Amino acid sequence: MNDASAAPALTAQDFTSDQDVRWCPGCGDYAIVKGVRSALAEIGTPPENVVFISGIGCAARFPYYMSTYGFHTIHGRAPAFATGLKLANPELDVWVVGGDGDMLSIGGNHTFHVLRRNVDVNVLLFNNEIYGLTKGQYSPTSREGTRSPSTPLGSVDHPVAPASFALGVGARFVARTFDTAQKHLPIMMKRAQANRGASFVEILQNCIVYNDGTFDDVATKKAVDNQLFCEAGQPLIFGKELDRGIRLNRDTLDLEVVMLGENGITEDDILVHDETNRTLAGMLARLGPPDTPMAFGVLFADPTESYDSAVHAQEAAVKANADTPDLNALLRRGHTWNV
Amino acid sequence: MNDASAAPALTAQDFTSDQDVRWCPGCGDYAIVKGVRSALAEIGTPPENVVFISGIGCAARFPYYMSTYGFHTIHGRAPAFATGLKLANPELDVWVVGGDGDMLSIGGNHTFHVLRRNVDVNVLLFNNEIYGLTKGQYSPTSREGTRSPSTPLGSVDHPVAPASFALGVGARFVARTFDTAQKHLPIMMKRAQANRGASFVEILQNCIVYNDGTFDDVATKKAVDNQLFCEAGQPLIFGKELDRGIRLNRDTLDLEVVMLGENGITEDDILVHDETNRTLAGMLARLGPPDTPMAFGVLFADPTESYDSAVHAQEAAVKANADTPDLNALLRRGHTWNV
Amino acid sequence: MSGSAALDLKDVRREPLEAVVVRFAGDSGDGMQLTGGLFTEETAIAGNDLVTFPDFPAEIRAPVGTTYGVSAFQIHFGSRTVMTSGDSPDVVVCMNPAALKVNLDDLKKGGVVIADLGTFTPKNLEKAGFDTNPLEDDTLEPYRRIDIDITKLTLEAVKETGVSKRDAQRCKNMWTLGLVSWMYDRDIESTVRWLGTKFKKLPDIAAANIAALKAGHAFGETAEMPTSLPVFSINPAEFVPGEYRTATGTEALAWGMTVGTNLAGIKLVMASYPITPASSLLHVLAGLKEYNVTTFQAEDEIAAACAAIGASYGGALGVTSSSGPGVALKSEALGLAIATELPLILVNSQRAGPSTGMPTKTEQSDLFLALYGRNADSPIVILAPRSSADCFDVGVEAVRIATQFMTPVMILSDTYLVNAAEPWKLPDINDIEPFPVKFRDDPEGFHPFVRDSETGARPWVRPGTPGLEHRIGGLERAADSGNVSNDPINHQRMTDARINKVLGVADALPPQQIDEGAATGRVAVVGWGSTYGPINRAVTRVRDAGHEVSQIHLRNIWPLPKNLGELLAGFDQVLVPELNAGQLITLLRSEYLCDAKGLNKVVGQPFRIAEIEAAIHACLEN
Amino acid sequence: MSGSAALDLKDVRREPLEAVVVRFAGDSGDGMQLTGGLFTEETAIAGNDLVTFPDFPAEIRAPVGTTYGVSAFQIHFGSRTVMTSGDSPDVVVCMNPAALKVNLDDLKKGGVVIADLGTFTPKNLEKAGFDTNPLEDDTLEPYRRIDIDITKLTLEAVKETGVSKRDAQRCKNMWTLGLVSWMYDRDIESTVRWLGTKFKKLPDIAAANIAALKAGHAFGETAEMPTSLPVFSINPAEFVPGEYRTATGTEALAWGMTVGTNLAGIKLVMASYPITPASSLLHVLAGLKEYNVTTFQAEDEIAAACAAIGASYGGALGVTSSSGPGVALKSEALGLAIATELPLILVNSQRAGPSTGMPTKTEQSDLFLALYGRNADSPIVILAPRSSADCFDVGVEAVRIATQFMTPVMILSDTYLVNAAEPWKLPDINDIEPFPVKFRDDPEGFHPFVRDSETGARPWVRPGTPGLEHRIGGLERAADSGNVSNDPINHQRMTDARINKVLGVADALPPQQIDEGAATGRVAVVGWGSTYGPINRAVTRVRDAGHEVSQIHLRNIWPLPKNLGELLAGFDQVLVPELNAGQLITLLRSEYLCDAKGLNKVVGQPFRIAEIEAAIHACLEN
Ligand SMILES: Cc1ncc(C[n+]2csc(CCOP(=O)(O)OP(=O)(O)O)c2C)c(N)n1
Ligand SMILES: Cc1ncc(C[n+]2csc(CCOP(=O)(O)OP(=O)(O)O)c2C)c(N)n1
Ligand code: SF4
Ligand code: SF4
Ligand SMILES: [Mg+2]
Ligand SMILES: [Mg+2]
Repeated sequence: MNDASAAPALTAQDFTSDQDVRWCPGCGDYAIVKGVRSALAEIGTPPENVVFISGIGCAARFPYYMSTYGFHTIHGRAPAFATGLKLANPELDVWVVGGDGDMLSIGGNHTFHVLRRNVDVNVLLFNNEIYGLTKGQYSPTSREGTRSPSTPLGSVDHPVAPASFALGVGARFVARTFDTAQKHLPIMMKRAQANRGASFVEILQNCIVYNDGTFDDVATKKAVDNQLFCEAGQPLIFGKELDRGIRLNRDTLDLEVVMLGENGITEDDILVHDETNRTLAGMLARLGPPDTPMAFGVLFADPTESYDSAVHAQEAAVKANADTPDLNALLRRGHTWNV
Repeated sequence: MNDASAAPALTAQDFTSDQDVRWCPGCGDYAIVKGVRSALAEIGTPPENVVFISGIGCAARFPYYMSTYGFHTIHGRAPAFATGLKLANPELDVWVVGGDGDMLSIGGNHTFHVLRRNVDVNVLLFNNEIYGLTKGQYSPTSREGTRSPSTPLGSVDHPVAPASFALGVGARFVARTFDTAQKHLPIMMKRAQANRGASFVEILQNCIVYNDGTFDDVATKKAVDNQLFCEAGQPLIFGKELDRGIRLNRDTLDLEVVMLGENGITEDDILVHDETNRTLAGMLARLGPPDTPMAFGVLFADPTESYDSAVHAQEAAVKANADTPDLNALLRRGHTWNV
Repeated sequence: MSGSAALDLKDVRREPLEAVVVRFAGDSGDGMQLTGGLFTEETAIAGNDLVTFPDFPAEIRAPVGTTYGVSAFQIHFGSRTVMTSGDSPDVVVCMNPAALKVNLDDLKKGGVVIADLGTFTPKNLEKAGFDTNPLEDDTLEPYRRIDIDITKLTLEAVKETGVSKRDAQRCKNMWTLGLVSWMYDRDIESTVRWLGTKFKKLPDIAAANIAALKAGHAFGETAEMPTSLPVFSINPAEFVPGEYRTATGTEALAWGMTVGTNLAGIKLVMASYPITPASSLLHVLAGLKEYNVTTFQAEDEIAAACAAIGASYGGALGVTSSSGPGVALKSEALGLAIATELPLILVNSQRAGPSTGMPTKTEQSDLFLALYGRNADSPIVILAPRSSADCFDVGVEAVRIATQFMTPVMILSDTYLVNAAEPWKLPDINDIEPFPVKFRDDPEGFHPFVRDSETGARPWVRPGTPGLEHRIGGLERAADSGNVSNDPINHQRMTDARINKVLGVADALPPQQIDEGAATGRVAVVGWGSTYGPINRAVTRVRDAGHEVSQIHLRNIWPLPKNLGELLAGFDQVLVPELNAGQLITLLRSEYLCDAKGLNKVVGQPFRIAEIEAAIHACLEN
Repeated sequence: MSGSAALDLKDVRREPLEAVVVRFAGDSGDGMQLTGGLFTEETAIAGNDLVTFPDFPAEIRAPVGTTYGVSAFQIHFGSRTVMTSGDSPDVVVCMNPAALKVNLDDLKKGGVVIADLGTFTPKNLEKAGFDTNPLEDDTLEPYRRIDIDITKLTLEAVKETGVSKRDAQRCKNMWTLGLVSWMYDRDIESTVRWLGTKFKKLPDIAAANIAALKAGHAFGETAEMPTSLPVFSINPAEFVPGEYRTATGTEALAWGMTVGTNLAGIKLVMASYPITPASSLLHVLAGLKEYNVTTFQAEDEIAAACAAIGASYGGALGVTSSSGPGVALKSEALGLAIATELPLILVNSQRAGPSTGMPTKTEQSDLFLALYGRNADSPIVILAPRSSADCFDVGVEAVRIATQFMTPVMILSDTYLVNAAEPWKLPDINDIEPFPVKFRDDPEGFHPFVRDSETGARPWVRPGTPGLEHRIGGLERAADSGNVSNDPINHQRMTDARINKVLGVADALPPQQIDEGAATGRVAVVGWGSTYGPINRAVTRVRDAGHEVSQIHLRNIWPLPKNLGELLAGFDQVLVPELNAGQLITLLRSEYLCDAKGLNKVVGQPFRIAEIEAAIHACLEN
């Protein structure tokens, strides 16, 4: 399907549709669509073999802006449509896009099951910690105390961390990046796409209208001291000066920040990132300000056969063993008699 | 509400309704209902203040057999009904009962959100790894390869571990027990009931008709070598001879089984259970045969204010600051004029 | 003591019958469904026409001996055409007191009760809720009773095979089958063969079952027979020559849709979530992988519907299936299929409601839901099979309509059709004209919402087709490009186009036939779906009595056949029997302003012929 | 240059008008909704009757200058009763070329266009899709045009306040408001006060806005005024004396339900999930905690419905609310409320569909969904408010019916009612008879499904009540104990009881009134919901022209008023205008076999009076 070598090189423009982009000026979604287009150009799957499936929300408008096949479905159910599509045609490169409300509120169950089943799709969750399209109500990822039209005195429920959720339900590929990370985001896209099975990528996204600046402490240039970029096999070091690291506190079973060079701490004390370790991934997913940096990168990747490929393998085995299917024989299975 | 000292002592009989129990002979649900009744008698909340809310399934027939208030609702939605009930009346002692299909397949999202919000209800998930009531199709907890009417050649999707799920979505109380554990199960019920906030208890349950013996290796008398009963502050020791323990492998960040006395291993090497440690809870939730025992007990308990109590506190504060509500004034908020 | 020995005696004193209704009833663990199934097989081989109807308890396996644990299987068979599973049984076999308790009221006065004496213990009587032993008081006075200690006789019969007592007792149903087979002069050879195959790996169990079967048969044949045991002969029915089988509605529908997608040249992707009584469709299709059928058990009904739509978007035919509450859950997704104009089949196996209702009982009460159960003006095609054999044709037809008109189609089956079985003359698939799907692949002048001038269908494009990349969705689409449009006129145009496309399906349909009787007359009895059998029998009887009554039975609920209004106008009165509170009648009244009268029954059970007959007579007296 | 200075000049050459329609249109960021709201306030104070209708773009904040980013606010006001937001505007204020592009077609021929010259730059013209500048070609020939460089004049006016250029430009809308206020002789004092309060913490912003407002006003007043600027005077309308306010339908409905639950003596628990245009009900109720209102934003619509039912089970009144696809999702849960006979209110703010459709546009197409959108026979009560003020009464009424009959009630609102505002004479709550809920607390003879002989309602029991512990659920319930029952006769009895209970609500309703005209005549125009205004105006006009036409407007969709059939029979023809493809008409035809004709419009916008007038005339010509 994907013989990039033979085809002429693709550009981001080849993935850009002719539709006016209708997000608010300054919305983080602009950066994301840019990053995804350029990643797709690099990946090189021909546009006709790429499908974007989305639910409803600002984020979910995404397919309209891609010149691939696209299906803007209903609120929260995109993973289910994507699963059906993969069962019909396993060859397609299927991407699922939605917001935090779409994928974790109404659609939480489908996100859960597409990850658990390990269907070979790439799930991009644009987390702006708010309902954008419906004008600013709080979402399941909004911080406690969020004042919104539906919580005028502040929300009282505890937010869910998308990456922890994904790990809990059994996802085998979990990554995190943010809208303006124009170098990092395409890399995450490529990793997600390369993973056979369900890939879950949380993308922190600024909603300039209803939740401006929520991620200022982790997802801007200035926030570098709060950004831990995790790379497989590399020590978990961060900070503008690369002078901080993550150490495992063996008593509390918790990750803690240490300063390299202080109290005799050297790189040897620093945890090395192991993408295949679910326990480590769980701890990384929970990191965040004020005490710790936020972790970006592939937090977890432990691939195994995808659901759709297993289904098709089972069917292929049956077909290999069966006679040429004869419809008259189908009806005549079991006992028949003649009059 | 719960002044047990003044009331006459309650017995399990006081929690038994007059309805014929309609589970299959030998079903694990019989043991569960017995254990729950005796726990309730010990807890001592008067039956009129106890409500059982269930979805649909064999497990979900539970309320009919309790002489408390009961609401047998629709498939998968019991947590949502329970949330509404707690908002209407926070004084009630509300229990939510359902099977693995009810709570993790169709109802996964509501289980997710009732736990995330930390609504003060006790969620009992009867996990028999099968759809009982609809005659034996595989469920999201069925093991890979399960042959069932809908998967005649064996299922190919990966099961979810209910306790991992609960931890991932942010539950603050997660416990595990099994149907025939007639001592342990009531203790778990009491712990769950005492926790203010959402309590999640997975109860392994044998479906004698459609999935007989799935838990034979962990949930029978003979299985004692595979049972790790976790108690806060106690070392994680198990086995008929109490000669095995759980140690943290600090390199792989994994739990491993060690033999006390072998290779110089003493109790000091054994991990001590800390109910408040989410990382440990995550590792315990994942334990299971063949290489490790299955963990039972309160895996995680880190209480905080419940959703319903926070909602009611917010309302009480408004009411305390407001004048006596006057309906005419309500209509006349803002600008009015006289003609 | 072989089957053929029995045959020698057969002419002696058998009472000839035209048709008979037998019900086997026992505890869930007594194997009544199996017994019924094997008797059906013997009866089919004997050349009778037949209809069967199993009645499962709501509980999986209720405590032994309880009334709610009783499982029953009814078979109606005869030498004439049999259209229903029978109003009330002529014979009830009761394997325990609970079975007697539950089934006695249905038995015809003067009918035969066969009761297993051995189970009428004080404990069992109490469980069944009998104060006194009905075999010892006058309870059975109005009936012909045959008390046999089947338990004891079975244990004796299988003693030699050396199986355990528990296994021996499990053979009671085969002993009973042997007896009933003797009563109706059935050949037990097919059953003997079946048992041999079934228990190939457990030869002693096979031997025990066969021994019991033969003992029951011999019990009738020999002098052990109580003098009151009635025996009958039923001549073979007249069948159109051909190859026959029995099939339930679910089997026939599964095969029909599979044949349909094969004739269309596409894959069938069935996504469903288990629910009684719809689950069996998923089970049957799960076994048809070699026919290009993929099945997917989704996390819920919504996901199932969405996955089916996703599959249709991918160029397969998405099929989804549910009952009652599960169908209600699919409403929103169905709206998207309507909006994006993708093919889809939704099989609704109706059951008694509202809400969870009575999940194992039959009802026809989702016609409103099918027609109107979505936000906004959301037309779909609705088909209703009339019998289990008709399910096959409807299955093929639904595929044809869905793919050629790019529209969702709902099939209204019900608990009765799901479970009922009848002989079916097998079609030759080569006689069916294939209807291959033509996917659009030419980019020249392509617009995803420009319609076929004849069918009104938009083009079907498989993602993966170069040059046709486009976006669709649930926001209103511009009439050509499919791009999001809030243009007022466009919305009117698209609303009209959706409505007219579905109405246009009627142009491609044959006109509505009169199923029985003349094209005009005093009363037209208009029904739909699974009530065909009882209505047909009732109309036939009233016609035989010399009245001008006709039957019009609808398979096409929406769009309605174009000539229907005209047909109805030809009758003085229109009677609409339905297993609901009045749904088709509402549609007919509003469409044709015809003052139809309803005959409505909502008890979870099919119509009895007599009820419909009475209603027709009431009309005639008007 | 104060407001009162303007008043001095007012009599000079003002053209007297009975009523006028003004539309403010501009970019989403231009503050048109605010401008319209403040102008409404001034107009209410001036004593005119009025109806307003905001028209939001589908996008949150589309790129500046695009046509799909245009936001509009229309106000219809006059010295006579005003019933609609106006067929077509007499005046359109266009803050940029896109606003002109989108709105020009609606403007009356000869109407006034006020355009901000300063925004007609080549770039903006291109964004709006103009090839040439419409101010420079003959596009505006048929209209009276007033080109003013509002941008420039605003910048000048606020210069002295020293605000940034960006903030200065944001004052354009106030300048415009000042001008239009002058044109219609409105006092700007209330706006000045509002700006002072609103920007209390930003005094320079307040000063700038006020300066712009006054400058716009003075522009009219002084010699700077272009000679073509028309000015008008509109006398106060006649109002019944009393205290008035303006309210949107959502506000009135929220208050109505809150008053209702307070009169019932119970808590209101509102559980919802955001969706356009329903969300605002959640927002309003979230601010009413001191009135014993709890709100809950659930994870989805299903959970919202279930939580509301759970609250009702707990002894509060559960309310849930949604639109289109979200209402469809609640179908299954609604079935459970019907089965368990618990009170519930479901507010459906209808929008254009099917599927996601056009979320910000109005439509009346969920009547079928309300009536029939559930599995099995599942009756509920359906009410439809006719105006924003009527929403209050319907809110109270819905609480009364739900709690006294133990039934779900669906309220059919729509996008128009949600957003439209009109003056409302405030009732005195003390005039409304309270209807306190009597919870059952006596264990003596208690059975959860034994009904009240008058209402047919079962008892409402609060969990926590000693001695009344019982279990309910969605499986069919025995007619007394509520225990699970598969008994056939019981199912019929319960089905009938559910249907009859809901039908019985009609006994407690006042008979249907003729809203306009005589009780018999040539044409009855039968409508429901938000179309009341345009139908009323159309009927009045045709009556004024001397024809026998009457208006019958339904608030009770189900059960229908008992006298409706009789009323309809009094007319030669029945015309049913609906913003759907024909839904109420289907009900009326099937109920009364009345050959009603539909006037159907599905464009996402309210009826124009003229459309209905034309349809009535067409009937009269028959
Ligand atoms: C069934 C249904 N329920 C509700 C809505 C309304 N709705 C549209 S988008 C949305 C949530 C948007 O939030 P999110 O998914 O976080 O996306 P964002 O707009 O923030 O990108 C909601 C509630 C809908 N369209 N359909
Ligand atoms: C909406 C809906 N979908 C499906 C069903 C059918 N159904 C009833 S119970 C059940 C699953 C039962 O499995 P589980 O929850 O594990 O309970 P168990 O019977 O094993 O105790 C299903 C699919 C239903 N009643 N309602
Ligand atoms: S509302 Fe927020 S998320 Fe939506 S387009 Fe605007 S800025 Fe982006
Ligand atoms: S089917 Fe299984 S879970 Fe259900 S009652 Fe029977 S044994 Fe228990
Ligand atoms: Mg969001
Ligand atoms: Mg289960």
